[in-house]
Amino acid sequence: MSTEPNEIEITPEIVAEHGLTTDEYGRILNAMGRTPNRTELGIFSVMWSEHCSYKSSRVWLKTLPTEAPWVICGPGENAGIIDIGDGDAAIFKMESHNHPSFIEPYQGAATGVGGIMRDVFTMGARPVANMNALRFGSPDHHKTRQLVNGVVAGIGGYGNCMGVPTVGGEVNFDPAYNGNILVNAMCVGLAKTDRIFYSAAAGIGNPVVYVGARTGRDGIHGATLASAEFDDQSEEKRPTVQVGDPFTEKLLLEACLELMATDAIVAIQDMGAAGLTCSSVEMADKGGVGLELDLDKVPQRETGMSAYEIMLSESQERMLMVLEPGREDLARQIFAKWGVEFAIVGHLTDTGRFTLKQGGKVVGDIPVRPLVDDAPSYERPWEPTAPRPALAAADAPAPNDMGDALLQLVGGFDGCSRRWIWEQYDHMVMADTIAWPGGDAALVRVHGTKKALAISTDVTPRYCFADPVEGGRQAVAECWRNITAVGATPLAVTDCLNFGNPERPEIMGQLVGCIEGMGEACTALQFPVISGNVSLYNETNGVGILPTPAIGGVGLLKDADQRTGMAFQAEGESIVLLGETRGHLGQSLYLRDVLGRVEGPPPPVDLARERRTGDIVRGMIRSKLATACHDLSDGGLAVALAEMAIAGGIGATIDLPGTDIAPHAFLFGEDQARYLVTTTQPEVIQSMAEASGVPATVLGRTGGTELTVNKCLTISVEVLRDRHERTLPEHMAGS
Amino acid sequence: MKAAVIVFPGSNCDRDVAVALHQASGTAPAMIWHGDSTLPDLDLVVLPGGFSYGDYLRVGAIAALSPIMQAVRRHAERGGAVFAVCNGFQMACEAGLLPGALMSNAAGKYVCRHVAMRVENTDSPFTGGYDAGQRISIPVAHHDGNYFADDATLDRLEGEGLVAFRYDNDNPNGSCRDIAGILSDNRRVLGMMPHPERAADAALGGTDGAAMFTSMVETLS
Amino acid sequence: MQARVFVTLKNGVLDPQGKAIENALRGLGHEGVEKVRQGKMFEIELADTDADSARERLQVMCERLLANTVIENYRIEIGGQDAS
Amino acid sequence: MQARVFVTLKNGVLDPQGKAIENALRGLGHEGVEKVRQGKMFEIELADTDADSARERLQVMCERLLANTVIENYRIEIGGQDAS
Ligand SMILES: Nc1ncnc2c1ncn2[C@@H]1O[C@H](COP(=O)(O)OP(=O)(O)O)[C@@H](O)[C@H]1O
Ligand SMILES: [Mg+2]
Repeated sequence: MSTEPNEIEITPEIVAEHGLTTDEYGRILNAMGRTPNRTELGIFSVMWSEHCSYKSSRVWLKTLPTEAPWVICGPGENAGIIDIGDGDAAIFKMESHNHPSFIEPYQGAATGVGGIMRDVFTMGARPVANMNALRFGSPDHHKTRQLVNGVVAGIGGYGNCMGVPTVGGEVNFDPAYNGNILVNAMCVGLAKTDRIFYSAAAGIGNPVVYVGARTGRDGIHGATLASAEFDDQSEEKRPTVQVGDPFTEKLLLEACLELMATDAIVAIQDMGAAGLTCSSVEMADKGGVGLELDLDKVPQRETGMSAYEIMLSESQERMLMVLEPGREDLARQIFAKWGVEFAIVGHLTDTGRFTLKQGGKVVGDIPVRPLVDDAPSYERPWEPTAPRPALAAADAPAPNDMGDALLQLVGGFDGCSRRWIWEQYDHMVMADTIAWPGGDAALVRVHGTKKALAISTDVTPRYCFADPVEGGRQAVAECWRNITAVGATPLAVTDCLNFGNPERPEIMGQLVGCIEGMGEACTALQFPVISGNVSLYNETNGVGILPTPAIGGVGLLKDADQRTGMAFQAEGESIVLLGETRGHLGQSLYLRDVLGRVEGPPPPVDLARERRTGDIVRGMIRSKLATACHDLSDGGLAVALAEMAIAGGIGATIDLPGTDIAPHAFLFGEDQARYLVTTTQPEVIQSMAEASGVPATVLGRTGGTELTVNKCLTISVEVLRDRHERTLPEHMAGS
Repeated sequence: MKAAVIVFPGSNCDRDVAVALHQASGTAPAMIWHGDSTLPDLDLVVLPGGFSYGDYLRVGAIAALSPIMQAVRRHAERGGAVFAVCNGFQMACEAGLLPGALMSNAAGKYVCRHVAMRVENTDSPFTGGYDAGQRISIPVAHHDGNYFADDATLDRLEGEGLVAFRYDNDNPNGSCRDIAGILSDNRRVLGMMPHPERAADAALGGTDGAAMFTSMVETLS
Repeated sequence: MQARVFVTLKNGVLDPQGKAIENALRGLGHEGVEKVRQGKMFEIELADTDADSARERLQVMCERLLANTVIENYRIEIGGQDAS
Repeated sequence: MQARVFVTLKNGVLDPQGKAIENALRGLGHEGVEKVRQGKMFEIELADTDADSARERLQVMCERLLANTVIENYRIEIGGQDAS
């Protein structure tokens, strides 16, 4: 590659190899006013890739609500920022690393975690929590075990070494992901509101500084790979995958935070996808300035790298900064102390151009504005997803045995304990994790204060597939509910929108539908979207994944002592069901795992009801009326009861209320906006709920060593736990 | 108590252990950079957990060569106390402060969870706050906590009462004879895989590690 | 039959371990250390008695498990003899 | 000068990684795999031109850093030739 000259004839084949259409190439000619050279073409191709330009999704993303009084910075920067009081800010974002993780699960997942942490600390935050949302193919697909092993080890390998706890996440298994797994990583950091750093370059003549790992020939065209569909040959093509170096990133983090405590930085931006190109162009564009780079000064790992390779390399663990003039030495000393590479590689200009020099010659010269502003944006044709016919009650018969059905759900691959995964993550380092994985939302204290952040990631892809709009609503609502269930106030979300090929109208329809539903829910719940990421073309041989808009939510608990968990706390407490039960079985886990059918519409989400119910539950938790709380989701009431019993090591006996809902539908239906709480004051809970128009039903009491639903089932908590815990370890051990 | 925590590139439990010491003693320990080659006069040196030098090559191996480790060795030779947790334990073995080596976990995986342990020796500045045989629960978080030494060494450790903690039917890593922590001959150096600093605050899920910090404060001041 | 498999990172792939070792050796005063790359070695005992079939089987093991050929190369040595 | 250092676990020291690979290979259907031990290999480029002095220096590197002789053995190979 490096032997190829920069001045070449740009043939239609070369244009196509760069993933650009003829029309897009026309725009490039127009922007340049001449034929680009190879480096310039490469720069356009990555800047205009789906991954960097959001060309298929931009028009729709704009419809999402992004504001609330507590939002300091919404989408557009490296990560979103919210105000959490007392001069503290929470900074967070989620990102995908799907394709690399399929090709090299360990390194792909590891570098995904490294990348998202850089997005957060580039803004001045110390990362305090990581989350991971994973989707794998069918458990018995021949690749799944190795992928699960590699991805989990990679996420742990990077986060553990960085000393940032991985506090939660979610996992699904579905054949739709056989050829295209999803690895979405989220990072949450903390900063002071008056020490936040942005990426807009300023100050003509100011030095542009490169810090971190040296540039190698890693992952050239990673951004375009992330924007292309897989086929059987993709593995043959074997693009170079990056190897993560968490040790270097840890040093880079500490060095950056130390420099950020001074007044030396004007602007800073991490080098993620499309590395040096994307970071410099974005800094220049946001600041409305020109930028000149001397590529000879860029620290290089290998000899003979061409301008093209240097500009398109995706080597990890690197940052670009603009410094205040005269502060270079101070900065250099800090990076030297941490043993991190530091080089002045250019300066800001008033030309409005992005100029590259190598060996004393200009090897690239592009006007910045058109490179960004003329990026294509498509309103791709889309088709709404046809609604599913309702599932008649008779179509979802009762199981042969209610107890067996419950065991099947708590031991199924989507319902079983994820302990095998999260015990491979250091979820306690930094000594502020006060609610671990395994509960509804994780809780991480704001160091040295009584405050805690609540964090959850959620989406139910099978709902989104059956009805994207309802699925989009549900993903946001479930995330909001999980944060509420620990007592926290949900504040904002980040998202990671994973879909198939947007050039197919039915896939585009899924994207449009999910965004519509998400937007409605975010508005109704005052839960704005402040950052996110889109990953398209998740297809293999024309088969798309389930639409998977993962939602990562953050909430605040002002006094961590007011938190609650889902474990039953004591014997003899009343168990109260809050919210309305209708016994909706369409798209339920019961229908799929017990009856082996995927049918019907997903449960409808009533956002007003969701909000009303959540607000009242939060009040009950904070006033200590509720001693334990758990939201109802996959598997409905029965699974929620079982999880609370397993977590607490205490049984329960309940009666189903007299309704015309069939017992199995009452137990396994997945109606939304519901919670279970335990309490010693059921009357107070009931009257509070009734006053707000929220149905509250006392179901029974905690106690004993068995879970009994009168007339339906009795199972010992030990047996439930065993089934719940055994599935993943046994499967992964290969038995 | 004059205490210092050594910070290596890649340490990541340095703050956690400093917080626990601060809580127990009322004073914040000094944080000393690995590149220094001398130590002030100290009652206690802490080698914290983390991934010093990325744990590349072998856990703790490169850190054991840091300039500061010479000074730590001299401090230990003078009878100074050294508290070596997790990565610190790995370094202490690599540096020869403690016998044996830490190999990768038998299951080949990183493991982070609470483990049940037994206090085997209460006659040290670290363990005096426990009763002999007391069962405690403290988290581990490591990929290489599988303690190995030859039989002669193990027999000697056991014979001389230098095994400080043992996993209690709950060995998370395959370590020889369920060893979770050991003492040096003079019992002034403790190396252990579990993290007591993560078990010294009720909000973190338990306080079984707190007695170690109060014990250090009482005996070493 | 005794075989050895060597797995090394491809040229150009970042080797953080090798780099760290290189730095540590220089820190110990070994000035002349120009480059270190770390690889893995597997010593494998096979029931096979035929070298050719063993080599074939090892190749499959390398492709499927021992190496990820996206970033790694492998070399098979049978009974002290280099192969493939 | 090019040298290679092989570091293997001593006999009698349990090798969990080797064991795991052994099981995984059997899981993939490779019945004839009797035993797997995993070791490390370092490819080192030295400024030295004299093989003897290089070997001496490598020995020091092994003792001080590359191997932990409590659990590991090492073997040095210079320019393709076995040594020590
Ligand atoms: N990949 C993962 N990493 C860490 N924790 C996980 C992961 N997947 C699931 N968990 C944890 O397991 C618990 C159950 O997950 P899930 O069933 O998705 O919860 P919910 O239904 O409340 O959203 C949660 O605490 C979650 O954080
Ligand atoms: Mg939940």
